[in-house]
Amino acid sequence: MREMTYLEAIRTALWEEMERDSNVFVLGEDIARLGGAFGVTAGFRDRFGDDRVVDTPIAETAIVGAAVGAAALGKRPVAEMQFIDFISCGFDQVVNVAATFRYRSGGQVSMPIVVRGPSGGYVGGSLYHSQQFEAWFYHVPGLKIALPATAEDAYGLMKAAVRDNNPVLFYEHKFLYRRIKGNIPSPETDFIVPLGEASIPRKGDDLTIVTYGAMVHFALDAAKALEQENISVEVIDLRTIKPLDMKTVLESVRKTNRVMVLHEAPKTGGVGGDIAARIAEEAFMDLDAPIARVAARDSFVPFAEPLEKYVLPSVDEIIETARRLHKF
Amino acid sequence: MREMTYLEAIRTALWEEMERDSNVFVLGEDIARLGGAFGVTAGFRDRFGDDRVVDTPIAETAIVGAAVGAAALGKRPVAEMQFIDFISCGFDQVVNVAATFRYRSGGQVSMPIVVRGPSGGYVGGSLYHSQQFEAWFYHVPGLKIALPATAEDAYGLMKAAVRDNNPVLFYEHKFLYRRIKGNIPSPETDFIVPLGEASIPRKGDDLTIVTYGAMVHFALDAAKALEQENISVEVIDLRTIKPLDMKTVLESVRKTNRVMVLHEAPKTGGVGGDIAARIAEEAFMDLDAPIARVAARDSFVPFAEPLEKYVLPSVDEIIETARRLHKF
Amino acid sequence: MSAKLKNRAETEEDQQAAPSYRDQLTKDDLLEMYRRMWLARLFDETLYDLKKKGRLRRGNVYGSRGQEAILVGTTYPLRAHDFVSPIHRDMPAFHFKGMPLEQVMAQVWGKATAPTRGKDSWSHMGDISLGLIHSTSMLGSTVPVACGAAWALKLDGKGDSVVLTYNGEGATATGAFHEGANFAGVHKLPLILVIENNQYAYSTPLELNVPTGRVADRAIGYGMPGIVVDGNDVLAVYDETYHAFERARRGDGPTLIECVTYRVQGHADHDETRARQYRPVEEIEEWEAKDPLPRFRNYLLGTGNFSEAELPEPPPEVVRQIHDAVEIAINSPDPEPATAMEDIYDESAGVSR
Amino acid sequence: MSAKLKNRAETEEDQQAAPSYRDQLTKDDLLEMYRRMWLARLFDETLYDLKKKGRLRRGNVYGSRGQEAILVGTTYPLRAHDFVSPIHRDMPAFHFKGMPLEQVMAQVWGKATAPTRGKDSWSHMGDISLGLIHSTSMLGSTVPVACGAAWALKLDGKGDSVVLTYNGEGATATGAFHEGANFAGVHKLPLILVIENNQYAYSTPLELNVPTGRVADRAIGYGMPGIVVDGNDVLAVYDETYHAFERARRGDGPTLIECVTYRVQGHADHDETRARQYRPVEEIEEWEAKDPLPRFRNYLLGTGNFSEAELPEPPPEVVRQIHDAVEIAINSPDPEPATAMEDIYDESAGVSR
Ligand SMILES: Cc1ncc(C[n+]2csc(CCOP(=O)(O)OP(=O)(O)O)c2C)c(N)n1
Ligand SMILES: Cc1ncc(C[n+]2csc(CCOP(=O)(O)OP(=O)(O)O)c2C)c(N)n1
Ligand SMILES: [Mg+2]
Ligand SMILES: [Mg+2]
Repeated sequence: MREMTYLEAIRTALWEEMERDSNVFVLGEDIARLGGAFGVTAGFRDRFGDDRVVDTPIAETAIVGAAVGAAALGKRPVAEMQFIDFISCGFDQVVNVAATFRYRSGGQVSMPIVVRGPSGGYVGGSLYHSQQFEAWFYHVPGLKIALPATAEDAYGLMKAAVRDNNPVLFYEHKFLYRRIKGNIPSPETDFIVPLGEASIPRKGDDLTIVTYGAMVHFALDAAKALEQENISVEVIDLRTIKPLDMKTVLESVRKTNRVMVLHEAPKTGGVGGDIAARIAEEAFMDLDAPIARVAARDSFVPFAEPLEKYVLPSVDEIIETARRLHKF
Repeated sequence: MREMTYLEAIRTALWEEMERDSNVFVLGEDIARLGGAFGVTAGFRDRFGDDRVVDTPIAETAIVGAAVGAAALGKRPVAEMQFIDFISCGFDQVVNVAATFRYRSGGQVSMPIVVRGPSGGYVGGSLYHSQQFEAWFYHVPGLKIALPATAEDAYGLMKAAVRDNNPVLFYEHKFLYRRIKGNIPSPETDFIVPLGEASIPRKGDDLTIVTYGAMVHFALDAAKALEQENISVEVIDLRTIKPLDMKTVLESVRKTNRVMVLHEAPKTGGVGGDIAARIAEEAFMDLDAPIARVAARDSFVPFAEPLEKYVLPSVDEIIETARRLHKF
Repeated sequence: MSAKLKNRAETEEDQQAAPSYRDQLTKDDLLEMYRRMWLARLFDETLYDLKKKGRLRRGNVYGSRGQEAILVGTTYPLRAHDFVSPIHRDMPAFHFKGMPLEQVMAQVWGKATAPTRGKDSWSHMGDISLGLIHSTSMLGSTVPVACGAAWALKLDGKGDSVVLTYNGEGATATGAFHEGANFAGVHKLPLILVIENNQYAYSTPLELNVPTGRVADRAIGYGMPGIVVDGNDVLAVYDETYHAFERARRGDGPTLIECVTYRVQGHADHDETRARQYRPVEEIEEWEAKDPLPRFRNYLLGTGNFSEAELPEPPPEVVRQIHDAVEIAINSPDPEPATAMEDIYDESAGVSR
Repeated sequence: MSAKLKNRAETEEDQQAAPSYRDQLTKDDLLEMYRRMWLARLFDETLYDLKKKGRLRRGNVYGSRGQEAILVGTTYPLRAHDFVSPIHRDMPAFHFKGMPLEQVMAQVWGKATAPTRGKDSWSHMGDISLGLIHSTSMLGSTVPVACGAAWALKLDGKGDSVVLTYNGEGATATGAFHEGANFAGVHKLPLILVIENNQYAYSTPLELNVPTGRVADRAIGYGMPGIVVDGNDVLAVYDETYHAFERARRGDGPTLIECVTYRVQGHADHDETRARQYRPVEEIEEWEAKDPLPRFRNYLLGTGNFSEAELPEPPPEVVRQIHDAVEIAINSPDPEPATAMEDIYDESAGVSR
């Protein structure tokens, strides 16, 4: 076991995968000479050299596209978006080139790429350094999406993502990078966290909160507070939203009969609507209350602190919604 | 009244808006010399000249961006995507530049642009000429989205879109372009269809189908067939999904107590999940059956006819789902 | 720092020093090239004809008539371990890079036997085992992908392999083209950017996509040689492509080759009428007179090494070849409906743990 | 068809014919430019200092130290009816184009009095009434927007107005930059593309974004003059900008001006330590010696028209101006939380029916 931050866990997972498999390489802006804006690839260039640690021009379309082309020829590239927000500049390559490649190739070609980068708010990053528009990609067949909440999961999911034969979007949460730590299994255990398996960081009986990413911590904080009020909350951390572990969600809902879906992205058109609709379809008779959604308000993430706080979900909002659900 | 096709209705609306307001201009690939791939702007260049009917390079980012810049200085540009699929190449300008502009300007700047183009399947267009990924934009604050189902609405919504002070994505359905006709009011009536008001093309009592775009016709066909079985179906044509006319939807659901949400886009992450979640939130106690969603399978739109048919929603599927809902 | 680059063709010394690779072509080579030019021509004519007769079911035909010298001249230097990414106007190139003609045809008819198994249409196909990299509809988007392929070759130490992409002159206006070309220039990748400058992008004349009217001017900013070649002269195209291959193999990086030609037909089969309205008919006629097929034939006859009989118009075996491929394609099975849901994901385990 | 374009600075006749606009600057002009150079310098120093002291609350400081000659030289020729789109390293340019300094500062502190009312940070602001066009974070994305602004001016017959954008050399690798620059070239728009080539994009050296090491080489493909100018010489920058303005006003279309300079600090305030690791410290020192402020001062003294006393370092009124603006900003109200939901849509009726 090794104690590391969320960021170190990602760095270590990538490092170990590059050690293990010479087909794995990383590319992106400032990832070699600088080691990445946040230092995720610090030291990589010295160890793995310029061919496997590639500083690219400022060109997200070329970065994702180059990852695709290399993957088509058998490589396993990991592309960094300096901030995940900039994926909008490489959008076509993600949704129309990477996601569809295997399909268009009649099954001949695998597309083992990872597109990773810091996402999310709560750090004053403003409109273009706070985004979590994972819902765009949730809608696109052919993609997988991981959003780890803990250092262990960040490590294990990254390893699974690198080894997966499909394009994986890997949303790291910059608020968590240095704020949380975890105990990472030693490399010999070859620990991974499979894509598509939710975890249940807290068991409970009265209501279920289904969430992912940084919101897992908010949910746990809320659950702790609600314990005082004798409301027993089960928290499900989806870990990946695509594939989506509906089995774990439905089992929990069948037990608690009350559910809240929680995410950091704006509510309208967010992944929460789809998950809520699925729960309603598959467990309609098990629901004792309408499914609640807690999410960001339908706005952008603004700069000034009072504004950012107003837009993004808060622990208080989760607690209030849980109370309302519980009373229903 | 003037009888015209869906396509002619769009063309006429644009023409009349350009006659009415010299701030309106159109830009896009092949729209001037050719009059557009489908002829939506045929004849415009001769009437309005090269400054207001602009043939651009193949550059969707520049097309949307130029529309944004012109709108910031008081113009009302209408940008064509030759196929709406190519909006993925101008994605950043739509979601990060156009949608946010007013917000970032502290309310100083309006962003009256329309981004329009042919969308949708059922014509053998394959992966890149059949898309309807409106859900991407549904999730982004600041945008509006219109998807007319009839010639009248295409005309009236286009006029409203051009006159609206916000960025409007205008999804024309290429399957409808020349297949349907309507009676268009004369220009003197100054007829428009306001953005955000659903219509009810068919009244019914037993269940509600909430839909938009080409699927409205599928829903109406299904409703007709279901009439034989004494199932009375109400069809709601949302016309715009952003703004979303929940009032009309909820009124209907409170009457029929059974609802199906139907769209052409893939089910997972589609707009239907969000609408279903909202209905469940706001009319939970009125529902006698789980909300059903009918949508494309979670795949791309394939080329070969048997494949395309398999993926896209069909009237049969709507009928079967309605029967199931009715029996529940 | 910045070596001022000139267009190679304009550099006199260079032109003198450059070996003329065409002189090394054997008679068999030349006959094969002649045959291929006809294959491309007949491919085009056959599909246009069948489309008109309603036998194509779905999809448009993007013709390459008049551009055959580019398709043949750029693919002839290719070896099995090189990679190519054809786009909409390059359908015959799939065959020239090794894809059986009946497979190309099966793709046109959306058959289960096509490389995409009916999933996608027209040129959005490939076969990595043959060195054919799949493109999408989105113009310019193959260039970044080609960069990645070149990078993979580099990682594998396959310094002898080269990646070649096609783009129309119009596609060079896209951001994707720029990002890819610039990436290739920065990293000196073994990439050849063949630009088929056929004067029009759909209805849009050259100057509305390429401000200077010369695509090769873009190469300067990418730090690569920008060659302009007569795109209707198959041996000139061959020569320049060969030079670019040699350059790439030497590790000297990418080359942009602007092949100047003309799209004598409409943008696609549905555009025949309008294509004679949005541009001067005289212009079309002028270029029809420059047809690369008779031109090549006359050249070959002029060398004195070929008899008229050796250069039939068209070569009957090519007619048969096309005919057979169409027959096979038409008689091949359609894909099963449920296969529409296959190959969205690779369900295999990925790499072992 | 294709007029071969040379870099203007390299065309001898042109150089001789070109009037030297700097000679027309009055003593007051020169003093004002000197004052502005100091304003930019002190803006930078003040915010760096306050950030270090923890008084900035949130956001990074992207410094313009060493690049003041570009900011002053490019904005000085501007009139009220011209438009400018500054990006991250150009904060003082907002003020030079008319935005009150306390408003610029209010933006830094995310105050209700800022042009974005606290919605967005740093340079993502503007004021259309002052001719300042808002940018986003996404590098290169202002260029297409600037094209649209230029088009609006054209539609309104405002042929005398010009649009100027800034980009780092790194941003010229983006697809957005290319699509916009090409659009401007195709339509001969009155656009000036100022490229601040400060040798680095964050940690990435020039050659990894610009293959030839010369951004001006890109201009050739866009059919516009590509000028290279010493970016640390305010009067040279002024002159070239003025030429570009004249060209745009004459209807001769866009110009790319590559201002060669150096980012003497880190990419942002948080990058000071690493910025001395990913590049040679000698290189930094070499460029610090080329500081545009003493250089301009020495030039002015050398003309014999200025006394030492007329050129204080820094001018005290500028110190006061910055100080006051900071005070005003810090003491301005924060936005009300609920205003976070305002101005997502324009709720007004739009144009009348
Ligand atoms: C990004 C993108 N935008 C628009 C289109 C629609 N489109 C298809 S072909 C074409 C013209 C292409 O012209 P060019 O690149 O010169 O190639 P050509 O057809 O002349 O061979 C256009 C605009 C597209 N496929 N991709
Ligand atoms: C599209 C995009 N990709 C990445 C970034 C992250 N980023 C911010 S500044 C910067 C470096 C910019 O370099 P340059 O354009 O040379 O300007 P400079 O900072 O040197 O003035 C990068 C990569 C961004 N803002 N936008
Ligand atoms: Mg062309
Ligand atoms: Mg720079």
